Amino acid sequence: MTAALPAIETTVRLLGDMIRIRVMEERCAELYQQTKIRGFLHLAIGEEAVSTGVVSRLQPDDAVVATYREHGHALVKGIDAARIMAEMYGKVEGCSGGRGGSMHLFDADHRFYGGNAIVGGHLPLAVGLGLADDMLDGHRATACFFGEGAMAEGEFHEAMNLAALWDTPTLFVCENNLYAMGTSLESSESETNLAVKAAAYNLPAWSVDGMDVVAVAEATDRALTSIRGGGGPVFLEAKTYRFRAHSMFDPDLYRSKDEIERWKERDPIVTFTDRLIEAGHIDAEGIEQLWAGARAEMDDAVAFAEAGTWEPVERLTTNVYRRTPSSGHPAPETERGQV
Amino acid sequence: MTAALPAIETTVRLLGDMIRIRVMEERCAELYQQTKIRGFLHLAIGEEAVSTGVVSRLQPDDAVVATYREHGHALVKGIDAARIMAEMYGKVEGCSGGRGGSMHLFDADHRFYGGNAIVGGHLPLAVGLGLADDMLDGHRATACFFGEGAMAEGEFHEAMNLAALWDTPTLFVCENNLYAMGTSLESSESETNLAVKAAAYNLPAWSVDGMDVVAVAEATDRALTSIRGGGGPVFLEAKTYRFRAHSMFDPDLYRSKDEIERWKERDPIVTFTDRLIEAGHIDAEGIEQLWAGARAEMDDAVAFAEAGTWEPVERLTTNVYRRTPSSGHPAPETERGQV
Amino acid sequence: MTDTITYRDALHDAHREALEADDRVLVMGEDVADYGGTYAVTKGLHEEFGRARVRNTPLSESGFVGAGIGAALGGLRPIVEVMTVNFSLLALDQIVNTAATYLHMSGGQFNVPVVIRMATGAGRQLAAQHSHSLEAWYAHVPGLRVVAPATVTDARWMLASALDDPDPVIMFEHAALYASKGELSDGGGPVDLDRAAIRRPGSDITICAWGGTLSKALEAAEELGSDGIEAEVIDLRTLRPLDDATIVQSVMRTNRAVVVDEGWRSVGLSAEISARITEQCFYHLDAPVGRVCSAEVPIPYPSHLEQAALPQVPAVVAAAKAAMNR
Amino acid sequence: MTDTITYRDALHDAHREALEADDRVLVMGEDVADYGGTYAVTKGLHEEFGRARVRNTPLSESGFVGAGIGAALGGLRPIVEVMTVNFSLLALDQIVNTAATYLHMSGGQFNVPVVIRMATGAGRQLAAQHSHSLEAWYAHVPGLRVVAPATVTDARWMLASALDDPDPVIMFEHAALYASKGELSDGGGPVDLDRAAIRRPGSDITICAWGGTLSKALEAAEELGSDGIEAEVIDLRTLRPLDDATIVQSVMRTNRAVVVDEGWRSVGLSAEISARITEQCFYHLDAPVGRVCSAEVPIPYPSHLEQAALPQVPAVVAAAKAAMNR
Ligand SMILES: Cc1ncc(C[n+]2csc(CCOP(=O)(O)OP(=O)(O)O)c2C)c(N)n1
Ligand SMILES: Cc1ncc(C[n+]2csc(CCOP(=O)(O)OP(=O)(O)O)c2C)c(N)n1
Ligand SMILES: [Mg+2]
Ligand SMILES: [Mg+2]
Repeated sequence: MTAALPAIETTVRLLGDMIRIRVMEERCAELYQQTKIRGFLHLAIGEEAVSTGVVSRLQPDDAVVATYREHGHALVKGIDAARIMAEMYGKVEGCSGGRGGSMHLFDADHRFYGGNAIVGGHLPLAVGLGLADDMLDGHRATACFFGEGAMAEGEFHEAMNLAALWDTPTLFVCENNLYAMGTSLESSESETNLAVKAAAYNLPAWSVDGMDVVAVAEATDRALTSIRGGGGPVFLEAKTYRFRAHSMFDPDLYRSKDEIERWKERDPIVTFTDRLIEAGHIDAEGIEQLWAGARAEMDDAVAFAEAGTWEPVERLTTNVYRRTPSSGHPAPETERGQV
Repeated sequence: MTAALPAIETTVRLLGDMIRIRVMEERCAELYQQTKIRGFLHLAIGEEAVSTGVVSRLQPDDAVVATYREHGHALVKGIDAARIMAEMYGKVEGCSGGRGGSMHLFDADHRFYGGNAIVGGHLPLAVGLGLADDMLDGHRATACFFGEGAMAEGEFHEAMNLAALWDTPTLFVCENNLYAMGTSLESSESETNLAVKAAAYNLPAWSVDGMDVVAVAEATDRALTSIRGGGGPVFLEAKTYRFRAHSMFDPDLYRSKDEIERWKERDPIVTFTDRLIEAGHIDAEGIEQLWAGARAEMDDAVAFAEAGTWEPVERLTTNVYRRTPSSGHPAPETERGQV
Repeated sequence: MTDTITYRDALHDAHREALEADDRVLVMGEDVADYGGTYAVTKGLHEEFGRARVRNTPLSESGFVGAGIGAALGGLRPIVEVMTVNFSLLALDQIVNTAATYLHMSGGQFNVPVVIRMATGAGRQLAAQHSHSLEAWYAHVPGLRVVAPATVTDARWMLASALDDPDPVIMFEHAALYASKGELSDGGGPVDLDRAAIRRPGSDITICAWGGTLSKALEAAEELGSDGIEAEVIDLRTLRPLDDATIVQSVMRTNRAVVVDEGWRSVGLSAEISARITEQCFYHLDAPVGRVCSAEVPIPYPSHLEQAALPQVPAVVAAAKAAMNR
Repeated sequence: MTDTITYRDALHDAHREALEADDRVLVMGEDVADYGGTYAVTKGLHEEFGRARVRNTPLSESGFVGAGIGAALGGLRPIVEVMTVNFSLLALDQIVNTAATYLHMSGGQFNVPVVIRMATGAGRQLAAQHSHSLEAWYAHVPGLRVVAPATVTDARWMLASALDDPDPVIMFEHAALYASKGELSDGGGPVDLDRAAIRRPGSDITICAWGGTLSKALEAAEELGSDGIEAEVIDLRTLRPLDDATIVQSVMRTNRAVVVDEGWRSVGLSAEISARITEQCFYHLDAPVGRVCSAEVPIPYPSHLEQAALPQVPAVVAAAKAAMNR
């Protein structure tokens, strides 16, 4: 059932990354209460094994395309926690220059293509990135994350078909947390076996326990081997659960406390911690160090974000076009709604 | 292999309807050359067994939603050939008042909901009609036709999922003629077994020989029984072929003459004629009467269309809204682009 | 007698009333049921009317909007909630190519009595993909009727009129309004969907606004008033067809106009209103029609930039004063 | 020296040249390969450049437009052909929510050098679902550059400039133009995508047109000329950002303007041009800016009704004369 443990360096790293995500996201929730972070904030607390398990197996020049619930993916891909935090504050030092916020983390250096907030809208992008890699390079892969709710969207269907037809090097990762906002899997998909659904695009598709970071990592390795071997796209369903509400606006009326508690027993960090201790990969002190390290990292990140600067209002209309038109009259200032 | 023949009345009726469609469409092609019919004209010559086989099994108050290649469906559903022909001319007497043309045949009395020219765009409509029937009535069904090319569209995916989730009384009929304009099935679908693809929506899905009108009719009966019994939507693939180009604009460069000839040997009218003669359901004279009857019907239809009237230009902006706004100034005549 | 109520509750009551009044009415959309409605408009209604009539849909905007259109064709009176205008981009094919064309293409046989509601607008730091104001696009399309309740009274009563309408009605609700409170006039009842409303009479300048910008226009008018400029504020209410008559009659009296539009400036509703006023009041205008719109930029996340991108009261005041030559 | 060529062949040559010049260029869309291109623009190119670079896509507009955007992000220079603007409704989410926002949302990190071409317009009796002119919608969106070649020379040279552009470029080709012939000026080369062009100088009135309406504007100008009215005809070429400078300079000289727009009148490009002219030339205008647009109706199938719905030369002449008080 459970996959055998990989080497200590790997397991500790996986645990450490999950802890970093957890600490960061819990910090985010506090900062939201303090109104330091605004807009939509979607936490993936409970789902850390998926982002960690997949992203940790990617090469630096592999790409990631993710949803609005992407803090963990960004962090594991290598974006500085400080720059992520500054982005959530909306500061210039943020990884998207402050323009994106929580839902739109971007980083060119780490080939992190968002942070996309239209459900399903980023899947075609991932196919295109794969097409480019295929035609220009030939060995890079793209991991594309989405929720199970996204699978009902037409853009999922179109993207899967294109990827399979064109054999793009795309790893489609469905983070099946059983709910799309308040809509349960049963009321969103006529076929609730998502790997079966995906297999109808004629590509390898399988499911994995998304609460088990090693299982996710191994499934990812297997998928990436197939992808890099020219086998075309792979679909991976990771069965997971979000412990918190959908976003900070969600009153969480649609599921029982019981259900949540039952899933919390499978907390990917707690269970993996136990397992590593049992296997002798780490001891209590080592665990405490991971948490303390993560806390320190996030303290620094928050301090960095706090110290960050606000974009001057005069720069409002930058980055609408890379090339500035040589003509065309911008609207007079007074009519542009300046405060 | 081949389905046993039903009773003589039925077989002769089926053959007769296919012949009527064939004669009508060949007449349309001539009229197009004579510039009597304009715009897009999509002929289904070769595919008559599908429209005939399915539509002939519907009840009068069942609905049909079809594509731009829908002349046959309209005819078998009971719309007067004369009103169809007048519509292709663009005359007021046409079944859509002349506003729609070949791609947009409509008829409220026969519950014929188009004639839709956005590939895949009419599938959600069919689901909605089914929902209404379910909630208001409880026994009517909707047959929705589309090509295999439409199955790559997101709207196909969304509609199938909705229908299956909601158990709508919808018969989805894929007219698989192997090409979407010039794009072959292999380059449009990663899974070319379309029933397999459709079954992934967790509904009954099967294929039928679309060149055999009896097979199509029987498959339809089976599907309708399931649908009317509350079994929810059914997907039916009818394997067929169009003998002519996609539309009158298509130079038909993408397939071989050979391939076309091979399919023509399976002409649904020729083969069914032979079979009925062999089975003693009809004799040569009877056959000739069917053709002559169809020719006479279409002669009358053309005469009706020719004698039809043109909508006065003053009525240009009618039927944009059913309710005419009580205020709001229409644009002055001179600026409205009147000739 | 008047009563204070939120815009959200007014809409909620309108929905309940509609569901009670007519069995053919159903509400469908993402998370209209268990979640309680994204903006809590439909909260609890599935318990009262059942899941068939308050129907959750999967994430499939084209599919369920199209299904709503089909259901309308089939005899129901669906209210389709598209969470926000941002996601309605995925449903535009259904709305424009189907709902808006069906009556015409079918020679008058098939009308589409569907109501499609959606939240619109920015102001809550939701960034570029969640902050569109695309009323202009919808108002461009013949066959659609486009309305925008800006007051709680309109939120309470417009829905019934929209459901009564035999044609597809698109209803825009500015997301910032849901929590707003207002007085519900007692004499409520069917709303004339063809008429703009003068929300504040004035003689010096006409300010046109709707939905989310109405309160800004009114605030600007108050400020102008204290400077001795009496602004007339028109709430367009119906964005298609536009009620030219009300606008033109006002401008004929004031000789000046400003439009406040949260949409982007170029090729937006403000342009149409400006053009219509100019066409019909050319010799009466003392100044070009002013336009206060959103900056032409995808809406940025940080509050100070977002607010800078949106039309604000000082800009309305400034535009009005410019038109007054003050 | 000049050469006569069809608009279609000019585009074809531009595509071949682009494919030859840069390995990163690929053409993708429905039936761009075996079928020969819906309008035969890409005919034969798959034989020359292979099916990877001249790539047929399934019917999935959102999917392949999005894939084109992704490919641009990944380092290619895709030319995505969306058969017609009518089907582009299915791809709007990708174009507006992704292509137009990416540079901004990413703080300037990710630009999207994609070119998205589509046929637009009516006139061939294709009825309500196949006859849209939605340039106005695209021109409303910051982050997009929108161009419309109206002449064979622009058809020949605009593509290279569009490919050179680091931002998403939407290119509208009026379907009626493909078969049109014109002279290709020898000195062709990169087109300045920011500039309108004066196609006929004149001093009495300015007529603005683009794409499919340019020839109508020119014809009307000839007719006006024979009545002693010298019309200046401006081909906008770029619909976003608009080249105000050229338009305004012209109107400052002529004091009158008419816009010819095949889009629906309400909330269309004609409104924006009218508003901009009025804003910038208010005290110089002798008449309100005239608008000759399509009737506000889904385009009907029969030729006489379709032609009645579209802007025609006599209406342009009449509008110009009205502006001249004649
Ligand atoms: C096209 C679109 N429709 C609706 C929304 C609103 N929305 C945001 S997240 C979400 C739920 C998505 O669920 P799922 O795909 O399962 O991902 P999860 O949030 O569970 O990670 C919805 C409905 C959206 N952002 N985009
Ligand atoms: C959304 C959309 N994209 C493209 C087109 C252009 N088009 C019309 S028919 C067609 C081929 C459709 O093929 P298929 O679904 O197999 O039906 P068939 O024509 O073979 O009956 C295409 C590409 C369209 N009408 N709508
Ligand atoms: Mg989910
Ligand atoms: Mg086909």
